[in-house]
Amino acid sequence: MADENWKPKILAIICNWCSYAGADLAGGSRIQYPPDIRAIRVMCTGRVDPLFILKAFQDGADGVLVSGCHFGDCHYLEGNYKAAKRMFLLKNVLKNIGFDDKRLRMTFVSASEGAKWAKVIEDVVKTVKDLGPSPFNELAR
Amino acid sequence: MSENNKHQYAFFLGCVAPNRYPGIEAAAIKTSEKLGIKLLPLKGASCCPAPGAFGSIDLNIWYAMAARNLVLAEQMGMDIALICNGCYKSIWEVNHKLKHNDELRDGVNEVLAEIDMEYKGSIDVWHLAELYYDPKIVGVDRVAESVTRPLTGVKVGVHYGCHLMKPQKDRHFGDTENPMWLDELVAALGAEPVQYRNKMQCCGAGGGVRGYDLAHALDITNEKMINLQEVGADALTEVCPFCQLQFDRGQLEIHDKFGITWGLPILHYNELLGLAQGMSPDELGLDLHAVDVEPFLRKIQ
Amino acid sequence: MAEVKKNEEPRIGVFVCHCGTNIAGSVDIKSVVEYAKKLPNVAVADDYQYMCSTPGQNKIVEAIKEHNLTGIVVAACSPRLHEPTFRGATKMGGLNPFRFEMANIREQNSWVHMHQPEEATAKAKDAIRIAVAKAALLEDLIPKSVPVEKAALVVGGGVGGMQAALDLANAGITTYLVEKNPTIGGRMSQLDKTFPTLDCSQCILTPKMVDVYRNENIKLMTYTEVEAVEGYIGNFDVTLRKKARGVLTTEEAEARGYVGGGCNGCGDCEGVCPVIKPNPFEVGMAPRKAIYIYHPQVSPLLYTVDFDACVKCGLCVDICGDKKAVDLNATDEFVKIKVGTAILATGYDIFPIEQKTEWGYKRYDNVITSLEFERLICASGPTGGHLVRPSDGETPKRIGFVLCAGSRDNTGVGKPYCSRFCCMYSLKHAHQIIEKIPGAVPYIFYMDIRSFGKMYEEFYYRIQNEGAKFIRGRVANILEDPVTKNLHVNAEDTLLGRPVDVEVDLVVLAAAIQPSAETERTRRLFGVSCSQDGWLLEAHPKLNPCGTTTAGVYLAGVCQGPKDIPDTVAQAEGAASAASIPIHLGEVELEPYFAQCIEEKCAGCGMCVNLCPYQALSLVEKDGRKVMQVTEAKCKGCGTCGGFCPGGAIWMQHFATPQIIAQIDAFLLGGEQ
Amino acid sequence: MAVKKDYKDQKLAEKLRDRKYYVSDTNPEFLKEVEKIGQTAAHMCFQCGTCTGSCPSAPRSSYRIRLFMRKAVLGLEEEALTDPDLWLCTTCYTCTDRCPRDLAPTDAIMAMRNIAARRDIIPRNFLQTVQLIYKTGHGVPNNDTNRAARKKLGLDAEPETTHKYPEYLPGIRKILDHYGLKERADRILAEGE
Repeated sequence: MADENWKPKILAIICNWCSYAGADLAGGSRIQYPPDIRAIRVMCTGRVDPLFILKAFQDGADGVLVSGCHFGDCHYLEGNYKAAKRMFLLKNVLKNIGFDDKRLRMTFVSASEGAKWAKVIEDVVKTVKDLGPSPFNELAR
Repeated sequence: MSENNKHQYAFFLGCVAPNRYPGIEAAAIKTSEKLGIKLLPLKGASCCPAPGAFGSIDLNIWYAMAARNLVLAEQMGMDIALICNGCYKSIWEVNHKLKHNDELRDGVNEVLAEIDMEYKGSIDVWHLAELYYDPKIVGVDRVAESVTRPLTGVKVGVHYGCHLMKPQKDRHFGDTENPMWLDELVAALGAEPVQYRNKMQCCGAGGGVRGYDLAHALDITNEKMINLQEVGADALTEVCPFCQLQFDRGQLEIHDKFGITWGLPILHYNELLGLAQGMSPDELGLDLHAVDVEPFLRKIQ
Repeated sequence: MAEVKKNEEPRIGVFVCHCGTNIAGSVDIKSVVEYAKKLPNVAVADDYQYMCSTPGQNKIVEAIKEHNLTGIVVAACSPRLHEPTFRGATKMGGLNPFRFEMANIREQNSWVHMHQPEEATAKAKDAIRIAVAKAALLEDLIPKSVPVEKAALVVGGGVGGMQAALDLANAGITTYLVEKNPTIGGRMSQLDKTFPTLDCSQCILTPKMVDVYRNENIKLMTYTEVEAVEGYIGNFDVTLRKKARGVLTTEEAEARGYVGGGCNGCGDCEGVCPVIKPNPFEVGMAPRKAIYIYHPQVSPLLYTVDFDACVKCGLCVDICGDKKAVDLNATDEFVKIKVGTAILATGYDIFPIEQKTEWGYKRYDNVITSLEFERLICASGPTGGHLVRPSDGETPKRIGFVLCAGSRDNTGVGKPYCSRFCCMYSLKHAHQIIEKIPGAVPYIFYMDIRSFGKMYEEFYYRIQNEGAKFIRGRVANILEDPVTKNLHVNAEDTLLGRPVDVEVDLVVLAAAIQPSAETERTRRLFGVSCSQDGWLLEAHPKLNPCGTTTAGVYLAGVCQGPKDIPDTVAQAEGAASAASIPIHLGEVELEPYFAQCIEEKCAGCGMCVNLCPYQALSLVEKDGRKVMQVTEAKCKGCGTCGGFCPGGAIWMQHFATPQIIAQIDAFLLGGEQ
Repeated sequence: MAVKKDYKDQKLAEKLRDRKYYVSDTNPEFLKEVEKIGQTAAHMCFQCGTCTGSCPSAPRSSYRIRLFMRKAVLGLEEEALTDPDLWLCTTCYTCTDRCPRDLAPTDAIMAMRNIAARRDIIPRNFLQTVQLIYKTGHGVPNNDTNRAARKKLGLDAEPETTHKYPEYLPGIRKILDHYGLKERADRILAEGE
């Protein structure tokens, strides 16, 4: 079990149209959630190259969240389907090299789901905290 | 029937059925047998315990006492079938809550440990009436097929009772404003299920009110009697011996307290089913009823 | 061709906004600024109360000159709010506006970690470090201007859509008004009177319908649906499905050589048609034929064949004779149009209130909805304006109105929101029965009377004065007397603190409303988001209530959320104004987030070509080998190609791989210098 | 705090008692406790009255479930717990099925009864049931008339419960004793004699 005071480093890559707007809405609604996430905005989760995630893990990230629009709601029609497919494959690769694939999450949060965004973050932070520091952490230093 | 032993359940009796209306118990075993359901004794079961009394005093005691009954069935490795809505509330609801709330379950198991028991959450709980309605178990058609003496020519009001179906969100019976499934089961016996005003109103007895303020409880019962008389019901059927007690003995009490005589026969659905399957009134212990069932029996063509 | 252009020596200016106490309340601004000063490539760091104010922006302009900056970072609110503002300031300072990066330390920091100042401050520092890393690698980008088609599309021909189309048309813009029903008019044409003025709804609507029909700039397309949408602001290619109507207009008839033919609305066909169906315009309370018009004021006055009901007996064809207006072999046609902007005005439906079983709609004869009441009280309705009980045709004297029927309801069966016009139309209904039926008593069961509009509270006063009985309590259930079919409305009069059983002859349920059935499909075609309850999502609830996140698509009326007629018309005018701006400008700038091919890295595998949802990529021969080429006008900048390219040969402008990797590295490995 | 009037005449003092609601006289913990035991967000009640309108007890008594919800929100613990109407709920759950705020007023009432019971406010009939179960395992135990009837129906005189297998009774008693319930029931009933 991880130590209580340990602060995980979690990267979120989120799409401009749904999840980023949803996260903004959570803010507008003042919904409080854990402060352990750092977000990078892209226009679409379709932009997310699996290499970004591998790079993050290599750099010592304890968790990575990729969040986009719900299926059928993608601003660019189908970028989120492609992202989901890539994340699924990447999770398989991570699992096969003995890396806990729970450290990588893909979620779908719409622009109107501020409360859901907060729940997602709570969930991701809890999952990562339960897993403890990433095995790559030392390597990255 | 080769399928006869296909569905076996631990039979939870409760209090009112075995100790006041044993005909319901006898009828439940015999009628279910004909529908391919075998009811096995659940030895050492107690009061469910009464959800109104125990739930009002301390819900934790209610959970623990109900859990003890559940564990007895778990030890048999069998789902529970029962015949009383009050029992359904205790046994089904506590089972449901303990299955979905770890904190509650841990608390209960702490107490049960004192008597070397552990609740595991390995079984389900059913009301016999829902098993009859479920086409995967029995189904309305098979109930109709089992009828040897159709109850034609009589109008029967249906009382669903509260604790079986409400709160709707937690249960799985669907609409609680105008349900028809029990009416269908009554129609399957050849009787005419009659629609009366405020069908879903409570019998008045629940929540400890019968014991706390009998006149108040009876006034609610009396309202149901008025609504049933309005549409000319020949009898009322229910699936809860406690409701039955309130309607049946309650009519005597209404007579005593309010000076009104109704004389409306009250029959548990299993008693009605027994009649339709050819059981005699004596085999069903109908003579134990406070209100004479004879006029109803005479009316059946 | 783009290359990995590194600034010789990046010099970044960082500006931290207090936003009053919105940010400064949880984030230690001073320590953040001190931290920013020590970050690599940062030439200057400063803070200000309100960075978006003129003095705040001036700080950026001046710092660019003073410190010879190459990039700007503002740590403030969401880029979705103020990115354009600060890009403007960056440009004013003499830099390319795309050399700007924003760190969101309000919506995604101070507001969500209000009671954790230490964590919020640490997070703000990280956000700035990440932004600076990207800013150091930003490059000059030139937005692409595209011409805007001088035409607009309005989807939905209710009062909102009609108003929007009229405004656009009157501004000189060719406007396609598409309506799925055979006539325009929408819900408003079903209403009898309008509150609080008690104008006859049809009387004020019909002239507008005629205006729409006659306006030369409006291409009215009824019985038509949007089939497909491609393109982007300025250049939407829209495919419309003209549903098989079975009846020809005079123009269509002429095109077939039947000069002087086509439907003139005489109605002879209807007279001979043997098929009878319920008329949805009358909420099923009146019949119509398989060849029909909804009501006499339809626009266009043109019959329609309901091919689901038609038995093709041909009687209508015979009686139509030489006009040859009826074509029973008609099929759907597809029409392609090109528009610069589009307005969605898809309206609402009534929530299926029979799902609230305690009120007995569809179980008790004498429980009706408000829309049914509108038709029954309307002089042109199925009863000629005589309100009757469905069970026996008698005139009801005691009428119960159930407000919030399915609105403000969190049970999951019903709608959590206020449907916003039920209070007012129920007051109007109460007035109408008092006026029409001598001795009639309306009982209004309400939770709150929401009479917030202009002259609305006064209207409430008036109806109360006229004798309507108000009972503050939500209706628990309704029971039917099996003999008289009268209804017993059970509620608690919460002001009296007693349960009441009010026996009435008729109950009117002010049922909740929900987005119309077509809304979901339509919004997906246009890439517009919806809020949780299905209403279409505006770009900003306060500052951009007509726009959407899809550039060039706007919203009018109830499709965006419950509204009454004045609000619908007002929003329609707003949407029309917004939709006309790009058209009048003649061109719009697209954000230059295009994909670019780094040709020396491209292996010509063509994987990206299939990935692109917009067919913006293709393979071309260059110097004897195949390389990918981007058609910038088609590229929308999603980056799906860049996320996959195995050779890293795609440069997504403004979201380039080195820029994103720099952000990741800055977060996880970076720190003060 | 309500104004204390030390009028010599007790009757007048009661008649003219300060009836204002003072926040300082209330117990904010009451709401939290009701919500915890009842597992329902009572503070979300918007007083529409659907519950009272649905209640079979309301038309024949002064019992107003809506007012109990209000008292929970306002922390009027004393008023709620000492009101004899608290025990008129038949727990039919109709209010719970219809509540537009998706609350469970019935469970709020049950929670208040639980809190009242902690202060030994429990109607006698509830406690008599406890005694019977402690003794026999049944709230409604068997009797001789019924035994005879059972035999006539071909059933055993005692049902397959604790009646036939009294060896299960110690377990039941242990559970009840764990909570000291029997003892309390005996004591409260004796005090009421």
